[in-house]
Amino acid sequence: MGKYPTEPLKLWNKAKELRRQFYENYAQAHDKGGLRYAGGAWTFDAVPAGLGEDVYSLTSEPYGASCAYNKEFSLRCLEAAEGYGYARDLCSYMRNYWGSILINEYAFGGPFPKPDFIWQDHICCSHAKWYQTMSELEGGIPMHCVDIGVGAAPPFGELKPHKIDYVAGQILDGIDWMEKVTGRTYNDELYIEACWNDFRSTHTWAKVCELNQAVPAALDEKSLYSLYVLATLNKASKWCADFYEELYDEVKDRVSRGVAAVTNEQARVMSDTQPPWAFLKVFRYLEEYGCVSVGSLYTFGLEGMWDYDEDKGLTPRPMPAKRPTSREEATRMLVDWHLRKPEYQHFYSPEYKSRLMIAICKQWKLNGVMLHYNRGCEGLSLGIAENRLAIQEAGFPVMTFEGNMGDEREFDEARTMARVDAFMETLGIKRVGRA
Amino acid sequence: MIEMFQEWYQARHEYAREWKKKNPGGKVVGFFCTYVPEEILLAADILPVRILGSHEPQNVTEPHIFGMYCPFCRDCLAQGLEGRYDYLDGVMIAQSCLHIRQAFTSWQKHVNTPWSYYLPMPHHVQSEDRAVKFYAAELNDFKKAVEDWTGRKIGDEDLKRGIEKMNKSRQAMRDLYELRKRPNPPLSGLEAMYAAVTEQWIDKEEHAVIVRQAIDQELKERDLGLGAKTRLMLFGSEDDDTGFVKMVEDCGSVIVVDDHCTGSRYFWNDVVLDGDDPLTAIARRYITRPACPTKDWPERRRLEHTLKLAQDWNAAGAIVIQQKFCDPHELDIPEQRRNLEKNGIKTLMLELDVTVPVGQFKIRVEAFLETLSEEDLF
Amino acid sequence: MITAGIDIGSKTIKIVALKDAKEIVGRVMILAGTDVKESINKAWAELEKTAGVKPGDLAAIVATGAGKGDAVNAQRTVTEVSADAKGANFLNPEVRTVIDVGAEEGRAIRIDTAGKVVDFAINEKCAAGAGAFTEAMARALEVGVEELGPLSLKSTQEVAMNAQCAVFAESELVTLVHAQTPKPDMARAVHNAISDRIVSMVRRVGMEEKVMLIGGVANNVGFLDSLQKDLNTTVIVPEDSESVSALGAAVLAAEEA
Amino acid sequence: MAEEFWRWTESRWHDPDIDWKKGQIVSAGVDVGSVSSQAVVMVDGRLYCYSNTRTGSNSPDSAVKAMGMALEGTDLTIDDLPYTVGTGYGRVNVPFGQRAITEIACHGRGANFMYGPSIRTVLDMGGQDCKAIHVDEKGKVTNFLMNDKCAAGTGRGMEVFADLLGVSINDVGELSLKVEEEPEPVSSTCVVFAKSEASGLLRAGWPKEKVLAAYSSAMAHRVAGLLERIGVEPDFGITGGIAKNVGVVTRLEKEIGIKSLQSKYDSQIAGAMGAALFAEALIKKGAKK
Repeated sequence: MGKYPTEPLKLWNKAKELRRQFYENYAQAHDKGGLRYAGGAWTFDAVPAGLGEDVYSLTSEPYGASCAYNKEFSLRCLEAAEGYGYARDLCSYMRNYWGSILINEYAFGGPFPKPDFIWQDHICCSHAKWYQTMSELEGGIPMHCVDIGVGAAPPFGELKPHKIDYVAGQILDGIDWMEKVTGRTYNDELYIEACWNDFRSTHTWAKVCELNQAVPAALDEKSLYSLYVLATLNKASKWCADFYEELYDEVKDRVSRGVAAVTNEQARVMSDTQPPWAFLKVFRYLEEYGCVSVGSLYTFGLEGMWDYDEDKGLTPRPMPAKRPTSREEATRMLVDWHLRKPEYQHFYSPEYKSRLMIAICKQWKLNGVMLHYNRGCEGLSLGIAENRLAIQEAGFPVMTFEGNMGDEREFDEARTMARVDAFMETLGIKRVGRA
Repeated sequence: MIEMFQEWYQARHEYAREWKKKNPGGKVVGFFCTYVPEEILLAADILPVRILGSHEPQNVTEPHIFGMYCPFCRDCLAQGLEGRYDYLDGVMIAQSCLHIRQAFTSWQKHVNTPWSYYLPMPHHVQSEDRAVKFYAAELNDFKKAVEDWTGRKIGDEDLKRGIEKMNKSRQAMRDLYELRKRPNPPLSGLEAMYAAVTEQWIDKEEHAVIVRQAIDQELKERDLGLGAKTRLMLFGSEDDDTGFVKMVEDCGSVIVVDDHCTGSRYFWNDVVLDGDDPLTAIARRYITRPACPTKDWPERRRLEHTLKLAQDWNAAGAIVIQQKFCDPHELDIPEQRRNLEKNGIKTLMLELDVTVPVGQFKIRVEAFLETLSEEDLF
Repeated sequence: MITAGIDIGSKTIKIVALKDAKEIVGRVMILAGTDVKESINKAWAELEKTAGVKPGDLAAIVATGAGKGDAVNAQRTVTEVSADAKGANFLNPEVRTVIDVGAEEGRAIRIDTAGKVVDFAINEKCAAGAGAFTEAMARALEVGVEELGPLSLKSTQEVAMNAQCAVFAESELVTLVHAQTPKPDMARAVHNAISDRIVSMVRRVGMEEKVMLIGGVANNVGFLDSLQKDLNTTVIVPEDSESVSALGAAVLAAEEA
Repeated sequence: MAEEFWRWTESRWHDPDIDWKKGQIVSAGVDVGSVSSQAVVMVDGRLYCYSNTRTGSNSPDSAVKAMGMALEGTDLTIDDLPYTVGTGYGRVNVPFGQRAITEIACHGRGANFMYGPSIRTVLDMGGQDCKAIHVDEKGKVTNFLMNDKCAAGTGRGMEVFADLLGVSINDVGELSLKVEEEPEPVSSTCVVFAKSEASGLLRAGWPKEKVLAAYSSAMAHRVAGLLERIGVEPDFGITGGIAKNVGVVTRLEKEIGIKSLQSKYDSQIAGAMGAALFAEALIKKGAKK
């Protein structure tokens, strides 16, 4: 028996089921006369929702991660992409995804289900090119992509009207475009509802993560991965928003009863960027030191909406005061809401990300930070070396380990574990063994 | 006078320091990407200077930029950390790829250049009017920032002056490149590279004057016997590696045209004023210029542009320069190569680092030229 | 009270025996055969023979090195990082930066007055920043590894080498060979290349004087010269620089006991 | 100095039935590579003599040494050679050479002679690089691809392993096939790290043949990747030292699903042979010293 009581998450199986359902719905959409579209985890998925309730998506990043999780399948995908001429150092989600098309195998069985259209957004150099290439590989699929790289949001920058206009304008163009390529008439009611679900999902996810400030932590990052993924799949869906509200209640209850994720918790760290999916055992290994990774800006901020303030630090962003009533209003609210996403700010300066990360170090009571120098994602590894310096300056020890979220060939397990040992020694943490 | 460009290339920092002596109170701004609207800097009588690397091994950037980013951005940052650009009054970037952005943000933090500006250049350039409208508004904010910094108003007349300077310089370079279409090019690819790269940090008028003189006099009847060499195109990532270009030409080729951001992509199109206010006209020029791959979507419009260059300049083959880890070009090159090969233009891909492994590259280039050569050894 | 530290590396096994955490009373270094267990026993026997110290006499044993798990008689194991730090601190308490360049791994470690690790960096999956690199280069130049250092001191001109990969750097070297480049200049280029890799790591942890270089490559005067030029400071090289990790383990053992 | 297992034995050969004085055209080629050097002399397009030697740290000497060794026991001297083509890393400093041509072209031409005009894809696995070459029916190169970044999958890698395991480089191939079942390939692509990975496997009690098998299949897999990038058109043949390594070759053939052509000639002299054949063509066109 460890220091703290622990128990499995009750909603665990439901989360798994929702995920399975999502990938199955996409694959089977056509059988029921529905539509399929492809887009990234960061895209405005509320928008295609206006085409009807039988429109299903395949979000590329979590799909790439699903491929990566299966080493044998992933290797065949990666080599197929390389064989087609694409460099080994490109986004590894993207290479898994392309490879899955090239070998025409869906990670969940059967041939790769071709989408009817592509709805994507663009902030890192690969986002739009990912689908430009995918469209080519599938022999030409209509594509619309929204550029969201308009500069930092408050408190780091000012969201001037022309910035909102630019992004909103592209979305409104996209809606007209969608009607053309699908031949369906667009339903603003469904769109407004989906926007509201998006606000609910991303607002509630932040509240769930906030609960993890408790000692002992109610959730470890490994679990957070399996939960935040639902928002990366379909944050604008009712099922996602509802699930997060259910989840909030269960985690709140765990906290009140002092239920721990890691029964021997004696040290707390956070990671950064996507983990090497084929090697989540790194987090299990931490448990031998009674060390829990309570999350990261990545798990908190990719699908969670926060406000940041020098004194108050990070707080979940409150829900908008009122529902939008028109397509235009909904669009502007959606754009304003998302451009403030914590995971977007570092694209304009590592300084902003460092401030958010240091806030986490303090509020979530961390002993140190483990940065994953992720060769698989140049978007989220952007400025990570400067983050390391800033966090150290703020007085928190930092360890880095190189790896790749989706290409296991670039992860050295033995050497990484040796690094963890050395880091734990520097933190003065003795091995307690897993209880 | 064509050797002037090489002198400028080798003495880039001395030139800027001299310029400041000659222009008391004049400001020099270093910029990181060719999407920076120099017209506005020129309107404020600022000397824009493109920040480039020195192609020397270094050990100062490891703490600041993770090794998976391109050697070019690390080489650029190294110049700042080693104090070689200590004469800069300001430094700025126009949003393009993530790699060079890190050189800029680390420079902001660790190199004490007094003034800096991050200009959000849009990516969705194919949305034309949306992007133009957005960029024009950003340019207006940028203009204000420059005014506040210099304490000097920038009027439409000033902007028009900046536009004219840039357009004249661009026209001169395009005319120089025209000469390379000749069956017997009057200048080598190396000389052309010196001219093209220096345009990015020499006073535009001064540079244009020399280019004009070269065209009208020295190059008029010049014969370097380049007619017999294999004509090559150079395209891909940023490349100002003159040692590399010399090696390629010494192997028995002549580079007649290029498509990269230290070459033709920089001066390919002009700002066209008709009707538009100056800022909108400037915005439109950068939105519609030959795009960096990171902005070339949803359509691949670069394919046609690159192919046309190769055909108009009658290149027998193309050397693809892939800056190591340069994702934008890694996302572009496979299709570019397929398209060129499909049209009968053979390609050789080389991966550039800060310094090039001469031996390993020489053998590839020579073998490539052998496959292009007509000599029958059989 | 006598304690010992044993460092089980991929190439060699070292043991250092320490009296009252003060005085080194025994030091052993043997080549590791393919049978580690056997090699370890040989090392202990060697210690008994040369220093008259039996494992039984020891108050505590701490093991480090890649094969530390094989040291059955050790009370605990520590990583090379902590061992290096302690060992360097024992030899010279003023040392704040430790550089350890072994056959396949290079490390930079910043330590405090007590020899506690403040920050560390280890070279990633590439051998260009490690000793194996010099071995490959020496073979390409047809000189012994031990000659490489002195040779490079005779260099008269700088030659840039883009060493991304140990074996590829070797063919770059071959190119230089065919370009009739003088051997001393090539040797210098090799050492500059590794030095750049190592110094990058040192800058990452932040260099603080004094600096100590340990590990197999520490005996390479050519590398030392390049390193000192790049860091632009004098670098301390202790005698028996290869057994500093074992020494550190012995010190830690004394702190335990 | 301890025995160097990686150091393969130098060799020479000449055809006693040929009298070069009676021949129309005597042509010569020297391939000064990064690790080995070969010299070939042909008489009227027939192989007259050759040598296979180690490259020293001075390439002119290596070229002279190789040709000298090839001519041993013949009454032909270097000065008698009417025209010589140099190839390989040291192609430009062959003291007695008149022309330099890349090893890519020479291996293409040599393979065409060795394996016959049906060959379309040549794989040259040299000391430090690995080339996949497409050739037409005359042996002219139409396309080629070389390994970059990392040297895994080259001859040097295998030498490092022979050294580590204390097995002669000539026997590693055979030995690697003496395993009941194929082990997991070594994961590291870097020769140096593959080496330390291998030491680990040895410590874990793996027999030498199993370790070799693990490395050979990793090597074969990498090379197969290179071949797939350019595409393998049959017929397919291998030149260079590794062609003699049955361990790598059989695994490679299995990976790409194509058998490689066999030849009575020493696969390592393909480059020098191609050079000699080019020399012959040039002589026919009137080329002189």
